[in-house]
Amino acid sequence: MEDTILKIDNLHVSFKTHNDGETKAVRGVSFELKKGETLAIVGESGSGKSVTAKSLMRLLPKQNSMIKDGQVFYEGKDLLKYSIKEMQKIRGSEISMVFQDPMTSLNPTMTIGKQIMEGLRKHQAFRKKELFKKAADLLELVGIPSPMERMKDYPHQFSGGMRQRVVIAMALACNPKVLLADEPTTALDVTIQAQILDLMKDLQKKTGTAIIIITHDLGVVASMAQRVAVMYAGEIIETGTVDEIFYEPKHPYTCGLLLSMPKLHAARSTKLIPIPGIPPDLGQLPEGCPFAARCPYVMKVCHSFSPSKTEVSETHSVSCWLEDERAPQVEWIDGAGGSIDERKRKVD
Amino acid sequence: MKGYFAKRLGYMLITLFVIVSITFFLMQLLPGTPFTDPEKLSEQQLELMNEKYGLNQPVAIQYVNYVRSLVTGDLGISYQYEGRSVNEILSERIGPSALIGFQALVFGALAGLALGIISALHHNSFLDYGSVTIAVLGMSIPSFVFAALMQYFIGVKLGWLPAALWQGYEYTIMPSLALSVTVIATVARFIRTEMLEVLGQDYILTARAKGISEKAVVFRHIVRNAIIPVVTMLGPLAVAIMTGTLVIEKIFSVPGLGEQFTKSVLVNDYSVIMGVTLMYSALFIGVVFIVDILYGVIDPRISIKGEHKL
Amino acid sequence: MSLPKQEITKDLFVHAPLESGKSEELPGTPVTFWSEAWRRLKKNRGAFLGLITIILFSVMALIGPFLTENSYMDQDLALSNLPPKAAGLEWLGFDGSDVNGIDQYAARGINESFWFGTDEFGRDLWTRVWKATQISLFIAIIAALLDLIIGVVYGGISAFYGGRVDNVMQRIIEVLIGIPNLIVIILFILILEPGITSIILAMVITGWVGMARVVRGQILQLKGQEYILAARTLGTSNSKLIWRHLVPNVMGSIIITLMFTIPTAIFFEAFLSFIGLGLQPPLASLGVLIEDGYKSMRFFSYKLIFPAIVISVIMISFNLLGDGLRDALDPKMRK
Amino acid sequence: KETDSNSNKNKETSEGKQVLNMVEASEIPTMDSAHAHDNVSFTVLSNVNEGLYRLGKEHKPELAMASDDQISEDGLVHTFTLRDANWSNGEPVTAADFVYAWQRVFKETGHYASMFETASILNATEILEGKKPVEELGVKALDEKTLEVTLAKPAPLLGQLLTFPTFLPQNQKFVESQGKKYALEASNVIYNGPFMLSEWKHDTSWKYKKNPDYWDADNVTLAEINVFVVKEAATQLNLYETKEVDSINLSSASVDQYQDNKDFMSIADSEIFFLRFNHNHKALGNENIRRAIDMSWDKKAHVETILNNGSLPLYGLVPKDFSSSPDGKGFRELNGDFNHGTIKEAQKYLAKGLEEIGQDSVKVTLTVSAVEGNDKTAEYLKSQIEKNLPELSVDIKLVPVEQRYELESAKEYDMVISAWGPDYIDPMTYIGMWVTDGSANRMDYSNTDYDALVEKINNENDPAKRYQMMLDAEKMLFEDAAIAPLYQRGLAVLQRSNIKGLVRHPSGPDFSFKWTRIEGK
Amino acid sequence: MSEKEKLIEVKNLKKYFNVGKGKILKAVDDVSFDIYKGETLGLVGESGCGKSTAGRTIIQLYNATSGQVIYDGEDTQVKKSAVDKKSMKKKMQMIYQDPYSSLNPRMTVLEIIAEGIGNHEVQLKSKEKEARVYDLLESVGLNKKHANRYPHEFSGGQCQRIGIARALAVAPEFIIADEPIAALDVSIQAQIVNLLQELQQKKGLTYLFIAHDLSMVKHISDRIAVMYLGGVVELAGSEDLYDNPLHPYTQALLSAIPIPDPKIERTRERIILKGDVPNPMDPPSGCRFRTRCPKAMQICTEIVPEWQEVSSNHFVACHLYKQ
Ligand SMILES: Nc1ncnc2c1ncn2[C@@H]1O[C@H](COP(=O)(O)OP(=O)(O)OP(=O)(O)O)[C@@H](O)[C@H]1O
Ligand SMILES: Nc1ncnc2c1ncn2[C@@H]1O[C@H](COP(=O)(O)OP(=O)(O)OP(=O)(O)O)[C@@H](O)[C@H]1O
Ligand SMILES: [Mg+2]
Ligand SMILES: [Mg+2]
Repeated sequence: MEDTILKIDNLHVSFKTHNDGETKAVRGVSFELKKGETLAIVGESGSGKSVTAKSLMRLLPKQNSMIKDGQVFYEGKDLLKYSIKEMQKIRGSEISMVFQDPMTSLNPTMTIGKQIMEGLRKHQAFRKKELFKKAADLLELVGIPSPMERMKDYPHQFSGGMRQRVVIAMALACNPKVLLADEPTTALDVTIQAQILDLMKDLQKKTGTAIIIITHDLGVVASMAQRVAVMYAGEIIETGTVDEIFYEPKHPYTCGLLLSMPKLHAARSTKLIPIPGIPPDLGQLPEGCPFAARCPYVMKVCHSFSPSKTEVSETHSVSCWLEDERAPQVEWIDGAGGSIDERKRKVD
Repeated sequence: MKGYFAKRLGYMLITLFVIVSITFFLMQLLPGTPFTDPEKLSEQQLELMNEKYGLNQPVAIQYVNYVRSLVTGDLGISYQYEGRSVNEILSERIGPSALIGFQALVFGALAGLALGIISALHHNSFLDYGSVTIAVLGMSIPSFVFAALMQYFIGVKLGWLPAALWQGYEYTIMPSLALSVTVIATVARFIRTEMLEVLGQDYILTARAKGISEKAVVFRHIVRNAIIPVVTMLGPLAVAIMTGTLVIEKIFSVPGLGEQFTKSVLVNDYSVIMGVTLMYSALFIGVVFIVDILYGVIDPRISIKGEHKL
Repeated sequence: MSLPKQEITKDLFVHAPLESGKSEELPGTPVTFWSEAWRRLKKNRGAFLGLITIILFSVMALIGPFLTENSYMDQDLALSNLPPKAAGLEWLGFDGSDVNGIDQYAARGINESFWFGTDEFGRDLWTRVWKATQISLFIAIIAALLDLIIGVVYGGISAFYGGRVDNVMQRIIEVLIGIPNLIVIILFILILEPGITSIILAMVITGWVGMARVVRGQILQLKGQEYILAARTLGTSNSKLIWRHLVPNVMGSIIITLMFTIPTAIFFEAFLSFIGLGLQPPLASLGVLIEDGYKSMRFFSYKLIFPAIVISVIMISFNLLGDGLRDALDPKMRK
Repeated sequence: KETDSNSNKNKETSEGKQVLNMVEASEIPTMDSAHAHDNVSFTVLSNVNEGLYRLGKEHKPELAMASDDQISEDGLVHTFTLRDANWSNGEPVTAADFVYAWQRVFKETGHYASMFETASILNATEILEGKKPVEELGVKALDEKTLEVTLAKPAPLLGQLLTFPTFLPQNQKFVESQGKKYALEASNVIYNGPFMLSEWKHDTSWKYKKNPDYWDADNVTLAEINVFVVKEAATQLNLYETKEVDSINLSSASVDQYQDNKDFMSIADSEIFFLRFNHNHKALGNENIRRAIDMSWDKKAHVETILNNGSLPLYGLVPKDFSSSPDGKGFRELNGDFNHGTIKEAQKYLAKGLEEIGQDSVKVTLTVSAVEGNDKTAEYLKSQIEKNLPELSVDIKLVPVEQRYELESAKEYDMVISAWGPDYIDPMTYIGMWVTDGSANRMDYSNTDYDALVEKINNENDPAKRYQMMLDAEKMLFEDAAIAPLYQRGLAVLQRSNIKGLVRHPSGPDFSFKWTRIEGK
Repeated sequence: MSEKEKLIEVKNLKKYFNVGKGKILKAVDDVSFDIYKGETLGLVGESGCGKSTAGRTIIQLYNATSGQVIYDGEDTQVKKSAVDKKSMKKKMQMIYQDPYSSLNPRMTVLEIIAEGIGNHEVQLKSKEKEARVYDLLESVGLNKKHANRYPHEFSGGQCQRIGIARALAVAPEFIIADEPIAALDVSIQAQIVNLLQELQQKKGLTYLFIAHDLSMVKHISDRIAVMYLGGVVELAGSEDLYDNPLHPYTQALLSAIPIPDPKIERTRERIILKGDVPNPMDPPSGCRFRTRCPKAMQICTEIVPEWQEVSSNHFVACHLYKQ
C-alpha cells in the first residue's frame, strides 16, 4: 500500500530469564501504520506494548533480549536488518520515541538545551547559532515560555508536564515521520494530560507525523486515535478503527475492558463488570488462547488451540475462536454501553 | 550561599575543636613520658625536662595553653626531635604523603574507572567477571601484603623500580601503586554498580532514541551520570588512603605523615601526635566539605542555593 | 495457528468455563523471604563459594589446631624453622626443602612432617595459623557484633523518634565521622591494657557509626512505608512495630553491613598487628603471623604465605558473600 | 631528572669511589650536642665534630682537638692545649668554645648533664641540684688555646668520658646567631670534625662530606657518606641487595640465608639484655626463686636459634670483650660465669624458694616491649620457664617502649626485659647501676655492702685494685641473684667486603668513618 | 440527605509541614466537610494537593496543626487515654495506594490480617484468629490456601484485597481508601471497586474514597469533594457535581478527563488549563486557583473565597458565586 509508512510483520521477542527460562514478551505481532494517522496500542500492563515499541527502535537491552522472528518495514526497508550505525540515522530523524515517565527520561545532568541540540546536531548539521535557535523554537512550539532562558536549565528545574513537553520537543526536533509515544501521559495529572494530548494533536496537524500511542487508558484512545490495536499477553488480539473497537468489539477481552471502565456520563447505578482473574505469566503460557482462563465465553477449543486471525471487515480483525464458523452463535452486545443483564444471560 | 559556607565552616571548626580536645585528653592517658631514652635519665633530670616543657602543670592549664597557641597556628615543639617545631615537621612530612596519596588517588580512580566502565558495558561477560575479580581481590588482600610482595618482586627480583627510599620521582611509583590498589578496587566496584544503575534509566533510552552515536551515549550520558556519585566516595577513599599510608610509608621508607604518626605514637611525642591527628582530621573534614561543594557543582540537581524554578 | 485445521473438531466448540477461583490460585508452595533469599544466594556461585569457604575456614579455625599433636604454643628449638612438608603434596612445594633446596627434615633427621612448617621456636605453623584464624575471626566477629548492637540501638532510636532526638544524635555522629578512626583506634589501644579486649573495644569505639547510619537510613525509609502506617492505624504498639515490622525489614541491610564489617575488622586487626600494636604473645592473630612472616619473607617465605593466603581468602569470601547477600536480600531486586 | 642521575651515581660510586652508603633506622633526633642522647645523634656528632678526645680505632681515647693533656699532681686539674683547628665557617676552635658548650648543657637541661657528674667535674653535682650557678662549673679558658678542667676528685676515666659527644665544643657566636634555629638544619651547624653534614633531608637521608679544613684531613679517605633512613629490616635488606646501600644489620630471620655470604659478619656488641626483677615482689624478692629463674632456661639455644644474630649468652653483668684488666685479662674471663646451672639445680632452688615464701606455685607477669625482638625472647622465656619450672607460670605483657620505662620507674612490674648500653668503656657503667636508689636501679635492689664497695671503687686511683673491686662487686651482685642476665647483643652485619676500616664502637657513637676507605674490587 | 446522621465532622482542619529552613508547607489548609453514616465521600484533586494528608490527619496518623475532626460526636484531636485511643483506632481504617509497599514483605498474609485482631482482642486464641482470617479472606475473594503466602507472591489486585481484608479485620465503621486503584490495571480496578461497594452494602461501611480519577470517584461516591492545593474548592452530590460543576477548577477537571467513547470525544470542547499546579510551599495569594483560572478576577488575587453553600448540599469556594 502506498501510504503505509511502517509495517510490522509477525514480530517475536523474547527475554532470557534468570533461571534459563524464556519470557515470550511479544508473540507474532503484526500491524501497519499509515502516513499521518494515529494508532493506539492498548493492553494490560506487561502485555508487551513497550517491548513492541522498543523493538521497532531496536532499543531493547542487548544482553537478555532476542528478536526471534519478524520484520519491521519502514518505508519498505526492514529495520531489523539494519546495522547499528544505519539504525542510529533512522532514530530521532525518521522515527522518534517518547517515554512514559518524564521525570526519568531526561538526563538529569545535562541542560535541556544541550539535550535537544544533541539530536539536531547528529541529524541535521546545523551551525552552533542555528542549532540554538532551532532548539529554542522547538521549546516555543511545545509551549514553554521564555525558551531562550530555559535552554540553560536542568530537567529538575521543570515540572512534570513541562518535562514531557521538552521530551516531545526533542522527539519532534528532526521532523520524524513516525512518533512512538509510550504512555506519554500516564505519569501526569489529568489537567496536564489534557494539555499534552492537546499539544500532540496540534503538532500532528502541523507536521503530519504518524503517531503510535501506547496507553492503557481507553479514554485517551478515544480522544486521540483513528485506529486501535488491542494487545494481550504479547499478541494483538484485535485491531480496528476506534469506532469498531468501541462500538463493535469482537474479542471478549476488548469487551471486558470496556465494561470494566466507569463511564462519566452513565448513571451511577451501572455496575462495573470486572474481568476476573489475573493476566497469565509470560514465562509459562498455557496452550491455546492466553485469555481463555479469564474468558466468560471460553470453549474447549480455546484451551488447546490458538485462535487464528479473522477479518471482520477491511479494517477490523480479531483473533478469537468465537469468530469460527463452528462456534456457537453468541449474540453481541451492541456497544460497550449495552445492558449487562443481557450479556450475563448469554454467558450462563 | 555565603551563609551556607559560613555555617559549614563553623561546623568544621567545631568538629576540629572536639577532635583536638578528645585527642589532647586521650594523650594524657597515654602511659609513659615523651622523653626518649629515660633509661638513662635520672629522676632529677626528668623533672627538669618536664618543667622545661611545661608538662608538670595541671592538665587543664596545659590544655588551655595548647589551645591558645593552636589558635595562633603554633602546634608546639617536638619532644623527639629536640627544638624542631611541629609545624615544620608536618610541613615537611605532608609533601611525600600528599604526593603518593594524590598519585594513588588519581591513578586508582582512573584505573578503577576504566575497569568499572569496561565491566559494566560488558555486563555478565568475561571482561566483567575479570574486572570484578580484580576488584574483589584488590579489596580483600591487605595492602601491606601487596606492598611487601611488590617490593620484593618488582623492586628486588625484577629491579624495575627502586625497592624503597625517597630519592626522586621513580621512588614514588611503587608506594603510590601499592596504595592505589584499594582505590582501584573500590572505585571499580562503585562505578560498575552506578553504571548498571544508570544503564537501566529511561534517559539512556531517550538518548539512544535520539539516534546519537553509541560512543556519545556511553560517555556523555552513561559515564557522566555514573561518575557523579563517585565524588561521594572521596571521603571513604581519603580514609582508606590515610590508613594505607601508615603501613605503606613504613614499608617503603617514605618520610610521610603516616610513618611519622606510627613513630610518634610509640615514643609519646605528644605534640607531633596532636599535630598529625589535627592534620589528618582537617584533611578529612576538608575532603568531606569539598565533596559536598563539588557535588553541588557537578550535580545540577543539588543546589546549595536551594532555588528551584518551575 | 500453525496447527492443521482438521484436528479442531466441532465438538471442541462448547462452552467450557473453568471452575471459579482457579485463576486466583498460586503456583508452588509458600516461599518465605528467607528461603527465597537463600535460593537466590545459592544461585550466585561466587557468594555460595564464599559462604562455603567461610564455613570451612571457621571449622578449620576450631578444629585445625587439634589436627596435629602440637599445641600452638609448644616450643622445641630443635624443630625450629622447618619448611612445610606434607606427604603427597611434594609437587606443590610441600617437600620440606628450604630456599637453597636443602631438605631440612633430612638434614636434621626429623621424621615428623609439618604441613605449614615451623617457626623459629619450632612451633607448628599449621596449628598456629588456624589458632590465629580463630582469634582473628573471634576478634572480628565480636567487634562486628558490638558494632551491630550499638549501631542498631543508636540508629534505631535516632530514626524512630526522629525530630530533635534525631537531630542531636546526628550532630554527634557528624563529629565522630570527622575523626580519622584509625588514629583514635591506635590511641585507644595504647591507653587500654593491651590485649584482645582492648583491640575489640578500640575498633568498636568508631566502628559502630557505620552501622548506625545504615540502620537509621533504612528505618527512616521504612517509616514512610504504607505498611507501617497501616500497622499504626491498626493500633499496633511501638514495641511490636519495632520488632515485627521494622527489625525484620532492616535485618537484610544489617546482615549485609555485618558481612562487610567483619572483613574490615579482620583487616584492621591485622593492620594494627602489622604496625606493632597486636596481641600478647604467645597468642597470635593472622596479622601477627603476617607481620612476623613479612620480616622473614626472604628465607622463610612460607611464614608469610600461609597466613597471607588465609587472610586474603577469608576477606575475599566475606566480600563475595556480602555482595551475594546484597543481591539476594536487596528488596530492589525483588519483584 | 636531576635526582634520577644522582641515584645512579650512588650506585656507581659505591663500587669504586670513596663513597659509602649507609642506613640508619631513625632520623637524627638532634644535632645539638647539648641535647644529644641517642646513638644516631652521637654517631653523626662524633663524625662531624671533635672534642678534646676522640675514640680511636681500638676504642681507646685519643687526643683530638687537644694536642696535650697536662694533669696536676693531685690529679684534680687537667690543662688542655688545643690544636690549631678551625670551624667550618673559618673561625678558630678556642677554649672558650668548650666552656660555652659545657655550660650550655646545664642551661639547656641536656639529657646528659649527669655525664659531668660521672666525670667528676667540679661542682657538676651542685649545679644539677640547683645549689650553684652554672658559671661555677670546673672548666675555664685560660687563653684562646688553653683549657683548664678542674675535677672534684681524680678521675681515671676522664679521657674515656671526654670522647662522649656531650663534651663537644660549640661556637658561642654561631650558636647565638642562629637562635632557635640552631642545629635544626645542616646549614645551622658548624663543624670541626673529619666530616661535614652537607645535606640533611629530615627523615629521609643525610649526607656527610669530607671536611677539607679538618686538622687531620690528610688521614681521611672517604669523600662522601650517604645515610638513608630505613626503619624496616626487610627494606634495608632489599636495599642492600639492590646495591643502594653498603652495610646493614640483618634481622635474625635473614641470617640463615646470608651466613655463608662473603659480606656477612657477626659482631659482638656491648649492650646487655637482662631480666630486672621487682625486689618488692613476694616471690621475686626471694633470692632462690630469682636464681632458679636465671638457671631454668637455655641461654645458648636462645641466642643461636631465636636471635641467631651473633648475640652471646650472658652469665654475668659486664659483657665479653668489653673491658680488660690493667694486665690485659678480660673482665668476663676473670669472673667467669654466674648462675650457670642445670635445670635440676634450678628446680632445687625454686623448691627452696617456694618453701621460704610458703607458696606452692607462683604466677608472674613478664613485661616487655617489642623492640629488638624482645617479644621473641619473652615468648621463649615463658615457654622455657613454664616447662622447666612447672610451679611458675608467666604471663607476657607487651607494651610500647615508653610505657615500659614508666612501669620500670614506678616499679609496677614483676619481671621486665631491660637492656643497658655502656656510656663509656669501663665496667663501672654497668656496676654503678645497682647502688641503692640509683637512677638505673629501678627494682629496689639494695645491698649496703654493694653500695659501700661501689663508693670505694669510685675513690680508688690504683687501676689494679680498682679492677679487682669491680670484679668483686659483680660477684656480690650475682650472689644475690639480683638480676638474670639474658644475653649480650650481637650484630649480624652484611657489609661489602671492599669497605675497610669502618670502626664500630661499643659505646657512644656507633661508627667512626675517619679511618674508613673503600678499596677497589 | 440532610436527615442522614453525621459520622465525621471535619472543621477547619489544617495540617502544615515544617519542611526545614523555616519553610512551612500548608498541605491541608482550612478544610471543612462532613461525612454521613453509610455514604461514600469522594475526594479528588491533582497530585500533591493534600488528599492523602487530609485522610491521614483524619485517621490521626498525623496530628492536625489546628482544627477538629469530630467522630460520632467525639473530638479525636483531644488527648485521650490509651484505651479510648485504641477503640477509636478500631473504628477507622485505611486502605493504601501501593499494593506492595502497603503489606509487610516479611509477614504472611495470615499474620498481616491477624495483626489488627490481635491488637484489639488480646484474649483471642490463635485458632479463632485463624478462623476469622479465613472468613475475611473469603469475603475479599481469596481463600484459606492464601493465608500462608507472602505478599510478593500475589498480584497487585490480590494484594489490594489483602489490604482490604486487613482493614476489615478490626470491624471498622469508617474506611479511608487512599487511591486504592491508582496502581492497578484497568481490568483489575473494577474488581476492587466492586468489592468495596459490595462490602459497603454488607457491612454498612462509610468510605472516604480518595482518587485523582474523577470518573471512578463519580462511579463510587455519593458526594464528591474537589481539592486544589490544600483546600476543598467544591463539594456536592456526585450527579450534581457532574451535571452542574460550579468551580472553574471542577469544570476544567471534568472536561480534561478523556471519555472512552470516541463519538463524545470527537465533539467535546475542552477547557485546557494553562500552566502547572503552583508550588505548595509558595501558594498564590487570595484564591489559590487564580493563576490558572480562565475566569480569574481582580478580587481573586486579594481575598480568599469563602466556603459557601450555593444550593442545597452544594458547596463551593469561589468569588463567582458570591451572594
Ligand atoms: N528488559 C527486560 N528484561 C526481561 N523482561 C522484560 C524486559 N522488558 C520487558 N520485559 C518483560 O516483557 C513483558 C512485556 O513488557 P512491556 O514492558 O512491553 O509491557 P507493557 O505492555 O509496556 O506494560 P506497561 O503498561 O506496564 O508498560 C513483561 O512481562 C516484562 O516482564
Ligand atoms: N510528611 C510530609 N512532610 C512534608 N511534606 C509533606 C509530607 N507529606 C506530604 N507532604 C507534602 O504535602 C503536599 C500534599 O501531599 P499529599 O500526599 O497529601 O498529596 P496527595 O494529594 O495525596 O497527592 P498524590 O495524589 O500524589 O498522592 C505535597 O506537596 C507533599 O509534598
Ligand atoms: Mg510499558
Ligand atoms: Mg496521596
